[in-house]
Amino acid sequence: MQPSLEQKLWMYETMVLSRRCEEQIAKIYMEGKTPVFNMANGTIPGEMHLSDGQEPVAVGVCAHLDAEDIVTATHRPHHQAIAKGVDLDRMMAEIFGKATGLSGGRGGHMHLFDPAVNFACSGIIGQGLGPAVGAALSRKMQGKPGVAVAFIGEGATNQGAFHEALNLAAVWNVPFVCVVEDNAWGISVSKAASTSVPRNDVRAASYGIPGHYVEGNDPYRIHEVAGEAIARARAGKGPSLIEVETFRLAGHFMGDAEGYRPEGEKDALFEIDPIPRMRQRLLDDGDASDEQLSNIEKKAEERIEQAIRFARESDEPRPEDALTAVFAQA
Amino acid sequence: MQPSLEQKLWMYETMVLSRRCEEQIAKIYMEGKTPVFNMANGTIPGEMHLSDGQEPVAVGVCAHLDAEDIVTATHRPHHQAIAKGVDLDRMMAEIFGKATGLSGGRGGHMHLFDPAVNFACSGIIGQGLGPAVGAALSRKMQGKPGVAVAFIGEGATNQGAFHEALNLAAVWNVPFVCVVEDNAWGISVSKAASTSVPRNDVRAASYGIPGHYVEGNDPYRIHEVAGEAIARARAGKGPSLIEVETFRLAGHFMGDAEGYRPEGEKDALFEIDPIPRMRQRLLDDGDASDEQLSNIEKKAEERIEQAIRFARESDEPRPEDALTAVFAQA
Amino acid sequence: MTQSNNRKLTIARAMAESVAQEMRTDDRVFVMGEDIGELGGVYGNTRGLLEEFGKERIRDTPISETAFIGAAVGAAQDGMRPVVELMFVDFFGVCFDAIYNLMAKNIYFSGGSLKVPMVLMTSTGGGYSDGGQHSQCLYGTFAHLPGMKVVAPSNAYDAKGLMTAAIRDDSPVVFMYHKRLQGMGWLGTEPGATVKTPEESYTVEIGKAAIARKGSDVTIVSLGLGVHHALKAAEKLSEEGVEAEVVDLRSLVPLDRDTIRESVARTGRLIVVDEDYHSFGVSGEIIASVTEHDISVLKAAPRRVAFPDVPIPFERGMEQFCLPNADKIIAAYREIEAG
Amino acid sequence: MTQSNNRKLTIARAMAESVAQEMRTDDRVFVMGEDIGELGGVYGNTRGLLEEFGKERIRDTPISETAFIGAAVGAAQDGMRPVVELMFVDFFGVCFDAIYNLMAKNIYFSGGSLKVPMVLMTSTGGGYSDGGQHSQCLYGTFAHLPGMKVVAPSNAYDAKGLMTAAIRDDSPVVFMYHKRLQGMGWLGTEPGATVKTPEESYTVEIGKAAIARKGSDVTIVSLGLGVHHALKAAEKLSEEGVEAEVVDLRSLVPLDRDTIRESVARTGRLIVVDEDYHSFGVSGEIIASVTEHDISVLKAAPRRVAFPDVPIPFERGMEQFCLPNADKIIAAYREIEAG
Ligand SMILES: Cc1ncc(C[n+]2csc(CCOP(=O)(O)OP(=O)(O)O)c2C)c(N)n1
Ligand SMILES: Cc1ncc(C[n+]2csc(CCOP(=O)(O)OP(=O)(O)O)c2C)c(N)n1
Ligand SMILES: [Mg+2]
Ligand SMILES: [Mg+2]
Repeated sequence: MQPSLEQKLWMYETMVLSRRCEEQIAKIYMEGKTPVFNMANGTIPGEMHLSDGQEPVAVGVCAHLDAEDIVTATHRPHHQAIAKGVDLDRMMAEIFGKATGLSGGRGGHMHLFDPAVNFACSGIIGQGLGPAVGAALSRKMQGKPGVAVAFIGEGATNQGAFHEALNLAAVWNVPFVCVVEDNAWGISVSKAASTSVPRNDVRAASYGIPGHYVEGNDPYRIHEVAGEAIARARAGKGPSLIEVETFRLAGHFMGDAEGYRPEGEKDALFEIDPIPRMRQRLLDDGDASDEQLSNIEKKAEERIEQAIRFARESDEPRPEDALTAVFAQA
Repeated sequence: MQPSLEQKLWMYETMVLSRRCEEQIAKIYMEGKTPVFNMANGTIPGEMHLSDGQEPVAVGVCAHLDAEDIVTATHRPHHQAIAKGVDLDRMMAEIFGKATGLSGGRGGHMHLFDPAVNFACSGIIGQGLGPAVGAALSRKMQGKPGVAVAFIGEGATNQGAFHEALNLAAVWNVPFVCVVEDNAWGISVSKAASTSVPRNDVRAASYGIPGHYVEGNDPYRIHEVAGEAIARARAGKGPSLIEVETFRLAGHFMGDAEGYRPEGEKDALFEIDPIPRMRQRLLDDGDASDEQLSNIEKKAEERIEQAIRFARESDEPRPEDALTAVFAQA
Repeated sequence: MTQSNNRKLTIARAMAESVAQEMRTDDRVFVMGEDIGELGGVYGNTRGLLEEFGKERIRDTPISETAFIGAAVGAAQDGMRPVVELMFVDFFGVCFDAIYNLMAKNIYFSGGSLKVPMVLMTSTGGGYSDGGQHSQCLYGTFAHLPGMKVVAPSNAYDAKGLMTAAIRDDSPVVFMYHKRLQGMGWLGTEPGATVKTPEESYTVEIGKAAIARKGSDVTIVSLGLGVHHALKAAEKLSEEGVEAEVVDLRSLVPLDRDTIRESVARTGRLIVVDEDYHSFGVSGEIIASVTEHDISVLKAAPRRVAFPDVPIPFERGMEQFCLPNADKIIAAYREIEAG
Repeated sequence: MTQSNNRKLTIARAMAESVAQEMRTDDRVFVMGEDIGELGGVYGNTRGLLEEFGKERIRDTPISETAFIGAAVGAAQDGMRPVVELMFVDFFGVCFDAIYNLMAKNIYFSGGSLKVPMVLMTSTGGGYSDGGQHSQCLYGTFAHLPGMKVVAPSNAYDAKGLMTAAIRDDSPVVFMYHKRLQGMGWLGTEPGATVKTPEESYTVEIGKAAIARKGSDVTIVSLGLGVHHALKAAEKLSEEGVEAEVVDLRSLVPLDRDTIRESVARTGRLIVVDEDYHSFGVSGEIIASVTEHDISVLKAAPRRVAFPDVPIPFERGMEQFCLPNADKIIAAYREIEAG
């Protein structure tokens, strides 16, 4: 089943929004880091993991989610955060380390939390799986609606937490979906060098749950498969595992020389960038006019600019506030 | 393929040896613990996990192993230790906490190490898997013969270490076999309540390796399946996963009231105790005479008595030696 | 005072009673862990709960500590109030990421926009020959890492009140109970831990030490089982006219440095008793907390009676050689006296 | 002295050189970890090894720390000498069982019949806005648990010599290198860490502190990056005639208490500088080690400059507010002076 027209346009818009976000961050990240690149310096210091290329996964899945649904994301969280509806201004401010950021600068880009839309992420591989299962359990116990989706990378499927969480979710039959973004690399280590099976969908059989593999980084197909799994979870029929073939157009983090990639890999990937492809498809299918899409693109650009403006203009946190918010406020 | 006659007799003898060992330990364990049962007291203090009923797994697998092969065992290690050829006197002395014990009383029954036969065990669920994979890797890198077998319980298959180790062994194609003793219980939690699939052999597919399930706690069938897997590992064809249906005739540990067992379960198990069954089979198949078997049984009893004598007569360690052997001797 | 308030409880029963009372009044409270259902917890602290609350709210788990402790965090963030058990603290190594990088840090990472109201209860301590992977205290390990409160009661009254406070706390609390204080028949127990415990619900404030015994000549600081060693040592010392003050920390995080400093300021002498490993742990922290504050109050060098820096041996004599006890505390006092 | 001995190396290159030299002479030595092959290690300490030794001996691993650290223990017990990398020390929570309950204890559990000759190298430290799961030191966490040696060099000379000693050691050694000392271009580095490093192989004894600077007025004890903060503070104090002695611990386990005590006995004043969390860690242990030994040597209360007990914040100003630096050390000295 194809997404509705509305969903398609939302997906395109969200992919573009995410891409513009990453492009702007990539640019701003370099402010203060030339001529000498030092991760500690600049407007945005620290590690920076961009999601360029992986947008179809985020939008194909999140098209089925509402604010009340739960998402746990990884060290590469921007596309998922945007697709889940995280407050863009406060997210950007957090990435900049501003007082107006989602956590007032305490978290940074790997620790984006927006409870209003039940979004969380973390920097440890596989760490989000347990909490997603727990949130799903919470909904089941409370009799409240809501599905929990844990996004992970293909490299994370070899971490113990993956196995434990899927087993637990299956044993407890909670509304949980694990979505694996298979971008073929875990930093410099290829999937083939780290994973004993070519595709992780086969691992679903270890938990007696449905497993799916989606080829081609195709947003419509992702949308379809995720839709089934999420509907299944909502219907109380338990968890699913979905692996999606995707790719990253960026380095693992900014500053990555990517010497580990085979020659030509990167160029070939840019040829199949999912965003121009989806644009063309919308046109080919008569789903949207060039003008409509240009409008969407312009709006996305403006939205990101606004978020950046918000972030830039916000104050830095008071240094001594580092000592606050360790424990919950009374 | 059936075991050879010699193997059959070794298997029977070893099963009996193991059972006599457990029976004697069970008795001695209660010395000093009546009228008030206090785990801290008596000739053998601490936790005590007995293996009664699970002997077929140990002997069916270890019949294929030599001293140079590696075994890592669990908190319930006696049957495996005996089948692997661990020095029985020093093992018993360790269980008693004597200076002559395998580790001079530092380890106790969950920490039996006999490097002469490459045997180790530990008290944390799943902990032996990584070391077994590493020992297998070591042999492969050194071009030395040897297969590494990790024994675990069915409850351990839901621990992250299980997943990580099997994946790693498969990716590196090392001579490793994981043997799961499925006794249906992890303390008081049933397999059905903890494990999302009825049988763990299906989980082998997650690692692209062969998976086997052996029903009926049948030593011959275990011998056959383990033989194939071990031969495969020796031939450089990589790891396997074997789950064996077995049962424990004892409590989880001594002192366990076993209130969690359904009524009648225990009685039914004693009906199918593998040791009398194997005895009958040897007789029925004309593999041995009653006298031969009685002789074996008598010898086993004497061997255990000797080990117990050795343990009883050995000195206690000097208390201050607790401070030694933290680091390797120069 | 009603008669019920004269009733003595074991720590195990006090913990279970607190959890039951909170579960009755708050639907969000539930319990997860290995063997906490049918079995009632290996150390008895969930006994009776399954019968009253059923399998949904008293959940036996697979042996998957990373998953179920992570799940507790997720449930806590989603509005539940899980009480989750790590059967032995020694097992923390298989799931410490879920504990110290997730449970302990998510409030901070979220800038306070999340609450993580959960209790992680875990058994500690040796002395019954359970070997080096089942006998540790690891107090220092948990107390060192920021973001989690850490309590360790020495008696049933405190156990009940601290548990109730912990369940009601919006921050994660690690509740470390000592096996030798639980009152389990099969393990033997320190009688001093089984004390009068009111039936009605009450809280003991997390972060306040107690003066378990008043004294003027030396301050003995400890927690859990160590408090009872200290009290015994104090009784003996008293026979020779030396009055020891015993400080029961009750909580490591927050650490009640004021009470410790105030006591040492009065006594001028300090002994720290800790069943956890000697170096880089609780004993060093207590001594440093006193000396960095005001070195002039000390009439003699402080002493510690802690577990030496070796894995815990199985054999009884070896283990006892390593464990703190009243005699060692008295010996430490003799050293102080000798200057 | 040959010319080569005037060559300066970064710590990253010194580590890689030591490993390469040991690998050339000992077939049993090999390296495992995430991204240690083609990439040469995120922090450069295995650069060049894949090219020389190939994929068998320089093994990239899956993201399976429990399995591959456990595997290193198994291989070490079987006669190999693995050097295994935990990319960031912050990740220890996913695999600490393999580290502290297995690697650290198997020699003891075996009564010394096993050797566990392995090195666990891991990056530590913050100061570059990598957030609370990628910036910790956790020195105290590792040093608290018995059975593993723990080293943390402050410069390339020591790094090479300690690495060689670690590889040759039959006991497990945790090698904690500080990211801000590695000499990675993209991270900026403390220039003082890049020092003359002989080409030939040599060892630095594990368990011996170094006097990084002689002085008579105050002893500043630190390790890793903290040593450089201490040296800078000492330079400034020197301008006003105060001569600080700087003790570079180099090793936490064994801890060279003699050198610390001897120095404080001479200076009478103590400041401990530690990038790890304040409470229940290194700083408390150093202070306790001095005061329990002989309280009379101290002319003033000891001070510590450590990371406060909060998760590490991302934002630069907040993080710097928390981190030790030379100014804070000088401020601590002022407090000592003020009494
Ligand atoms: C437990 C743990 N181990 C290692 C790392 C370091 N690390 C960060 S990202 C990464 C690769 C992750 O690969 P994958 O899961 O495929 O996600 P991707 O980066 O491709 O999105 C690694 C190894 C970590 N953060 N946590
Ligand atoms: C990581 C860890 N979690 C929990 C335990 C406590 N524990 C000891 S044995 C056991 C049950 C193990 O079940 P199984 O693996 O089936 O082995 P069995 O006891 O049946 O032989 C548990 C939960 C442990 N030792 N280690
Ligand atoms: Mg990837
Ligand atoms: Mg079992």
